[in-house]
Amino acid sequence: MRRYSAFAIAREALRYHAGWEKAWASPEPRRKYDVVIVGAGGHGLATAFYLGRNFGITNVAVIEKGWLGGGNTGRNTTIIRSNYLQDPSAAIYEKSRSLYETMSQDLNYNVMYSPRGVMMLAQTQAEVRGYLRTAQANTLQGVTTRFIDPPEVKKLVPIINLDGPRYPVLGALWQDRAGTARHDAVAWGYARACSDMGMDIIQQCEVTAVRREGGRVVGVDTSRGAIDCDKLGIVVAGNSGVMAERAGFRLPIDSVALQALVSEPIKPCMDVVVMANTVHGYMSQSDKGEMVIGGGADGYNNYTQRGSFHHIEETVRALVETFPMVSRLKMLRQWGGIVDMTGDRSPILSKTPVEGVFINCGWGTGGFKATPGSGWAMAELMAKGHSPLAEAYTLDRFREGRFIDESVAAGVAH
Amino acid sequence: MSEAASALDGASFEGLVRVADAGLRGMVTLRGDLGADALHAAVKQVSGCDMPGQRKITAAGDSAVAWMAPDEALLLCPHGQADATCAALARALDGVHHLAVNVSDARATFALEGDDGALREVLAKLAPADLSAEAFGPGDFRRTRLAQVPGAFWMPRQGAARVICFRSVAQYMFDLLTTAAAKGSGVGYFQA
Amino acid sequence: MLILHCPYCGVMADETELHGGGEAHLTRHGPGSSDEEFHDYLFAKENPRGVHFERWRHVNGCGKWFHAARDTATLEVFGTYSAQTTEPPQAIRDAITARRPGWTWRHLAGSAK
Amino acid sequence: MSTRLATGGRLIDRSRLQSFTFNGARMTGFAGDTLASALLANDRMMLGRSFKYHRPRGLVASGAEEPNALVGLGHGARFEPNQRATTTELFDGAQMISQNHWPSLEYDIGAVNQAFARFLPAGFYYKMFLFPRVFWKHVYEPFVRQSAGLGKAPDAETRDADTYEHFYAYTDVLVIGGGVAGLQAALAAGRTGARVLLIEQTPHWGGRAPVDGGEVADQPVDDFVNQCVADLEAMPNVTLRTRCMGAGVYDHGYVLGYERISDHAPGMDGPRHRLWRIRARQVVTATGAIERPLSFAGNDVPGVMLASGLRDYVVNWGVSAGDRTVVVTNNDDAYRTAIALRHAGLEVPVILDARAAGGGALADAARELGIRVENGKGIARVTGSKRVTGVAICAQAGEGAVLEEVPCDAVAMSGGWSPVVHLWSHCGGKLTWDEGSAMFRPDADRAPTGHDGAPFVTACGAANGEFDLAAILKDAHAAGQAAARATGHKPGRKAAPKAQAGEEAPLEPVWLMPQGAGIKLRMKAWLDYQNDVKVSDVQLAAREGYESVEHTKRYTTLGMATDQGKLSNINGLAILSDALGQPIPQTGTTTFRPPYTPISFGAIAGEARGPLFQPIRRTPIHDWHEAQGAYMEPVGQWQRPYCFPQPGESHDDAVAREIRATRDSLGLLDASTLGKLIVKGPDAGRFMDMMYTNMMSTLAVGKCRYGLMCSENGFLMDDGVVARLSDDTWLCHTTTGGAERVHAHMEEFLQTEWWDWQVYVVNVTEQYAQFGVVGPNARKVLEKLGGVDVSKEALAFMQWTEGTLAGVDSRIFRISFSGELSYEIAVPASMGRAFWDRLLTAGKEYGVTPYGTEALHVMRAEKGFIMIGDETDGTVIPQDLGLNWAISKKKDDYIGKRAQARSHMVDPDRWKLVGLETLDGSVLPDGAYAVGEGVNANGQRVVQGRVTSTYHSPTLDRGIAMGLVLHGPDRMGEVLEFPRLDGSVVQARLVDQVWYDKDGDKQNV
Repeated sequence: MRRYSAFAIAREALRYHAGWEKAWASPEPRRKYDVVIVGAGGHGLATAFYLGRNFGITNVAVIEKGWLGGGNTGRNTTIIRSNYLQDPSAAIYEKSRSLYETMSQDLNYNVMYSPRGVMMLAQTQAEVRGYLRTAQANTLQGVTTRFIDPPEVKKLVPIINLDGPRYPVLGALWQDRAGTARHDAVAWGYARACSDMGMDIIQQCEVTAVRREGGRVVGVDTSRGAIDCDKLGIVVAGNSGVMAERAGFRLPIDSVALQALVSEPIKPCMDVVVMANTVHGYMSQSDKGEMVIGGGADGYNNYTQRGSFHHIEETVRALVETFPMVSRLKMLRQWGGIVDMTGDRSPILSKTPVEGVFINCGWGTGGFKATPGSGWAMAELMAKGHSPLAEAYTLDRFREGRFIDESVAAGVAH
Repeated sequence: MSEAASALDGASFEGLVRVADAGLRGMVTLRGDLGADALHAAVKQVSGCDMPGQRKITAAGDSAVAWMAPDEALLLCPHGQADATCAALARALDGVHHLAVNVSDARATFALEGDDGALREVLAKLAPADLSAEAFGPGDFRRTRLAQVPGAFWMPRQGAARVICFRSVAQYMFDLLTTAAAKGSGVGYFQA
Repeated sequence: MLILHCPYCGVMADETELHGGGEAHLTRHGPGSSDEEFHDYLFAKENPRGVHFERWRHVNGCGKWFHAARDTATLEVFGTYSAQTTEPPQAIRDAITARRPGWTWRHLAGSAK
Repeated sequence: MSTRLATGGRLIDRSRLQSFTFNGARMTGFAGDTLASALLANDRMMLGRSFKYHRPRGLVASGAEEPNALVGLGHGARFEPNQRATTTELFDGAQMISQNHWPSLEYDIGAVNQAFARFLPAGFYYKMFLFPRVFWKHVYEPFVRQSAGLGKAPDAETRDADTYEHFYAYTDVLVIGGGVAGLQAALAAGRTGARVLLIEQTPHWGGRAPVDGGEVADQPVDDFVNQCVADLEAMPNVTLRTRCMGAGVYDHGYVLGYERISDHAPGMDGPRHRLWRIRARQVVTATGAIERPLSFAGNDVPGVMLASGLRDYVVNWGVSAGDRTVVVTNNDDAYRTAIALRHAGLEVPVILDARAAGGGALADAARELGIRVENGKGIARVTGSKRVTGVAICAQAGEGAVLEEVPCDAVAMSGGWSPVVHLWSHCGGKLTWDEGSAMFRPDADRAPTGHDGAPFVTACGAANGEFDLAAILKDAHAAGQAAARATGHKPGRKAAPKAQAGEEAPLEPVWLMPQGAGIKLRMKAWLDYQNDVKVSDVQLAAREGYESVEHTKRYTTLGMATDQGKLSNINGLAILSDALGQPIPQTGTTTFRPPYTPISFGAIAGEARGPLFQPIRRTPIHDWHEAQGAYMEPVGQWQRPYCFPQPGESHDDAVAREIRATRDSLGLLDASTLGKLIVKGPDAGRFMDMMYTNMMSTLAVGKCRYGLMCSENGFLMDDGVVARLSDDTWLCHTTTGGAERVHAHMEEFLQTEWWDWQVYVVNVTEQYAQFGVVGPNARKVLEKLGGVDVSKEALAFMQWTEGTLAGVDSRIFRISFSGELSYEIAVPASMGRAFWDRLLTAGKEYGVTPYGTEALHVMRAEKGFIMIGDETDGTVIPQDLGLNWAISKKKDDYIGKRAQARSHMVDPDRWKLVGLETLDGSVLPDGAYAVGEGVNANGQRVVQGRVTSTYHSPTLDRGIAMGLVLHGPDRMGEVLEFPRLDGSVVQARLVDQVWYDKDGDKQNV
């Protein structure tokens, strides 16, 4: 793999960029792989990458129905944070966040990780107590957060309205090493690195069946022929239930549309990410200058990647109230993605009833920020059969009533 | 009880239409099978009104009965008569499974008066309902949402509407209605 | 932005008058049920890309729960009906069959009647 | 130079001068101008700078597709960045500034990027800025951000001076677009009697047709348009709306209309924008088409414009973009521009027609006017930087060898037309590639479908790929009739009006000019003007494996600018297809997403701002609280007093005073927010037993019982006092804000599970004002008010009674959440304030003290009572809180019982509730955790408990707390360590959580 650098660009510029090679290969599928990963989104590609990087398993195919990174990886609001309350959540999201810190160098692909800081506003007394609790928990979990007062909030976010007539800002939970990254680049960077390790990324190839013998997986049928494998990882957010059905088991998941939108670009006016959970809105400003805004999830099962407009409305009015100047900005584009919602809104990283089949799903609204951590844990789970980071996220926790519920911290939406 | 006060104590506003606190009104929620003869008879006896059909309101004198659901009606009467109405219903429905309760003070009522088209517009700014004359008119009753709160409305006649909502959000509703009726904000959609 | 016919008050209700309540026709399992049964009651929901039976409440309206048969991939609504049923009425199943021959849902199959 | 012509301009009123400023310079225009036409008339061609290279950018188009002419408009509380000059009407006093440059439009530091353009190809930032690591955040990113971003942000403290509103409209047929197609479709539909709403984004009817000319029904198209409008206005079932854009089409016939009511007259009464939420049974999109640019070197130099745009400026606004305009085209339509220019007395030195065979009748007409026409020729490059100075002509078939240089100051280009398919596509409508016209057009067989599964959108006219006037009208007529028919209306036999059809020679696709252009030319051939994406960038993306159209878009940013690729997308994907060696339809398009053009956040928020942002729920005492200067706290949508600080008092002081006054004498609490539900019926008893963990069916009439309610998952969701009113009637109190949730919970089970049970539930929360009369003197006050016997004998603890207290119908509950002698009194809400005043008057002699929620919380904590939301957080079951006494052992079932039998719920290692007593008397920090030994497998500190409530108790004058602790109740007396956020540690002993009056003597007096 030709390394990327400023010098490489300069060299190529002299010959009008005629010499750049493909970022990843597009090979024909082989008959057999040690591991097949279904889904070339961020999580699937990260799983493959860490299988190779951490465990030397490189006879891997990543099979994608559409285009790599074309699902939720390319549809989210790019926020990365790890200020979660529950231990299992904080562990995997913090692992993830720390991997983002060095991802550009690890992948030799600039994913533009921008640790600009994430702030979660406390706008009721209950929320203040909830975030103080989170701050306490984070300290013990090795996650650096702190609770800041309104003047500090205003200093960090000059455009905020601290004294809304409805919900004054009483403080905020602040994680200064949280931030954003360029979502597409994460998928592209992993894909390039996987391809470089000799893995096959097979796009436009749909897995139509999971072949089993004696309760164990032996391969998959695809739109481009049968492929054998010893282990199968299903990492297909938004389509998890359908794939699980093909593998012969069920998931405690509902698929719903989650929406986001951006404004037209303006000059920098907000350097940090702000989440306002009481009023249901969050916003950051991209490097292009767009205000990137997350909306709510629909309350019904939906596979259309189009959500209902009233969620956009609810989000926008929350933001106009919180940041009054956005009233005179304009919505440029809105879109939706399909997310997996589990019974406790936490993910599933688990073995399945089919031996050799592993499932990674249910990230709900928190998938992008988890990408490297999820891949890291999934790779370990698939390679070794267990992973401390994945330990709590088993399928059987719902049967036991052992939930990992993040919503308990004062109405936190992921 | 002369000290009894409605939530907004007679507030009013003139804009595209006149919006006013309609004061205290007696209201009784009646739960029961509205299809049953016993309820028809009891309602008629107590209010003088026929049991309204689906999404309808009937009136007689200063009483009215609104259809809320297949098993719920709202009886309207003078404020001081609500308890007596409850008691009368209890007598009339002795032995029939039902629930009648005074909810007069749980709600606020607003009166909208003025140009019929403008009045429909004010409501159509807030409620996801078809407010055209073909779809809604005197005798109809609609429970729906007005902006962010549940509410209901009906038209006693052309050019007049009543809106009810929960008492705690009376101020919010008044502000909504007066904002929707602000001068200069006419839409002109319902003018024929 | 869905619009669903409320079978109780007879209006085509805007989605903002409604509250979605997840899968319909669940069988409640209480004390005495197995872990498996109880788990399935609360969590093993159908989540098809296609025909789905679901519950809705006309919360900003008559307040009644009703059921809807809807396609989650096209959002087509095959019909709405009373919540006081343990399985979809024949008329609804026929309506689905007319539009989606060969549909299946749990033990129900459109063609195998 | 560009200038106002002496005559012409069908949309302007030359008698009404409008003055405005651009970057501080005073200028004038006419009523009817757009900002763009007025600027052009004042010789302002260059209006901004591009995103990446900061290249000079001038007007390209005359409508919604304009990518370059974005200005900052207005000032102060009405300043708005990124206003598209082509779609905003000029008004007197308009203030405009140009964007994305420093220090000025003419001299821009960022333009240095142009010099490095070769080093900044598509995706360059993915390949660099990698080392050193911290440089991205601190050096590179701030630079990238500052140089990007277009318009300046409104001032941080800006409060929008305008208002906005929403409007719901139901209609049978919605026609979007008021050109001839839309008008004809609306007529055809309207004549059937169907309800029709026709919306048009500009202030004018007729669209392009009056500019392009032609005859309909033997009259000039202008007259036809006027006749249509008059006919439509006469129909009572038709509503016409200009300045209202179809912004988005959503599922089930929901359409957003974006009406700009006063953008052309800022400050007038009423809302600035109105967002229409239209429920249409059928939608007809008559949204026209957009002309495509041609890709040749220097096609971004100010002065290079779309042929149609240039023509619009001349015909509509009497403005010429230049004295000498070279026309370059691959189709006949651009000849209309040449002819219009010539008619306006302007020079057209040459028409370069890339087609070897040239044009048809329009070409002949141009030649007859003496215009030189060159077939098979194109532009090798444009000369000039901030303004076109000339073009170099080459053969289209070659590699760009210059045949001739022609001086000019404007270039009119046309690469063919693309139907505006956005609204068709928003909700799932599919497209088909029309090879002949080289365009994607709606595939009528794959239309968006509605709630009934039937198609609900029809495209017509140019939006459907029809460009001939006669064909447009026929298509629109059919579309209008079909839409009306689909809504149950019967069309008559009237046919579409006849129009004169002109033969046009076929277009030839030209995706690159000349077709063999070398890399140096391709690096100067722009696709996306705003985002600086060139032909070479798309080719690079393809070469690097970004093969999907979505990859290429994201890698190059093609089509991601504020115009969302209206001009660039088709050209870009043609280049991509060519690079991949595949046909265009195989490459496909990116997804069309709403809105069609950007809409204001203000309009989306509508009226919901300030006091109307969200409903505020007020108790009957709310005004009194505010008048007392209460510090209010939102609890759900309710506002409750947190405390009543007196002058000079801190909140903590006030809380302490309120507690002492209550414990010593008499406190008053406005408890009206508590939920109240009546449950009645023959099966109410067994229903209550299912809803609550307690046995409620055995509660005696006249008595009260504290009850717990769980979710089916076993978690504690609500609590409150239940009173049995009569044999078949119970009154359930819920937490503040819990009434709706609990009511819904009950209705859900009654309607969907036990629908054969005879039970009715009614929410009577707001029927009553409810007050806590609390403290040793509580009984004395009630006795003073008189009317009801509230003695210990007549009304024992946990009983209720009713009567006329102080002349007011009252229900009196003898319950206590503070540990004091206490009554809760419910009176009709209309009498709430009057009764409250009576309590204040009667209580004066006892120093009656209203208290707020914080005093309430502290007093309940002193008594060891749990609080939903503090001790519970959605993961806590009653058993965790030592509330087994409130869980009936006799019942087979209640909601949550089965769940509580699951392995994790009966795990002996669940954390249990205890009191926590700091050794030093300090207050434990909110949310603090008790640490255990070592770390877990993920390196996290092991914890063994946490604080759930913690307060300073004024009664005990020390910190008191409750918490959930591993094996807590078995470890009484043990001391645990709770780290503070600052790293220090607080030690606390496990103790019983009842701190005050353990035996309950005070509440039982």
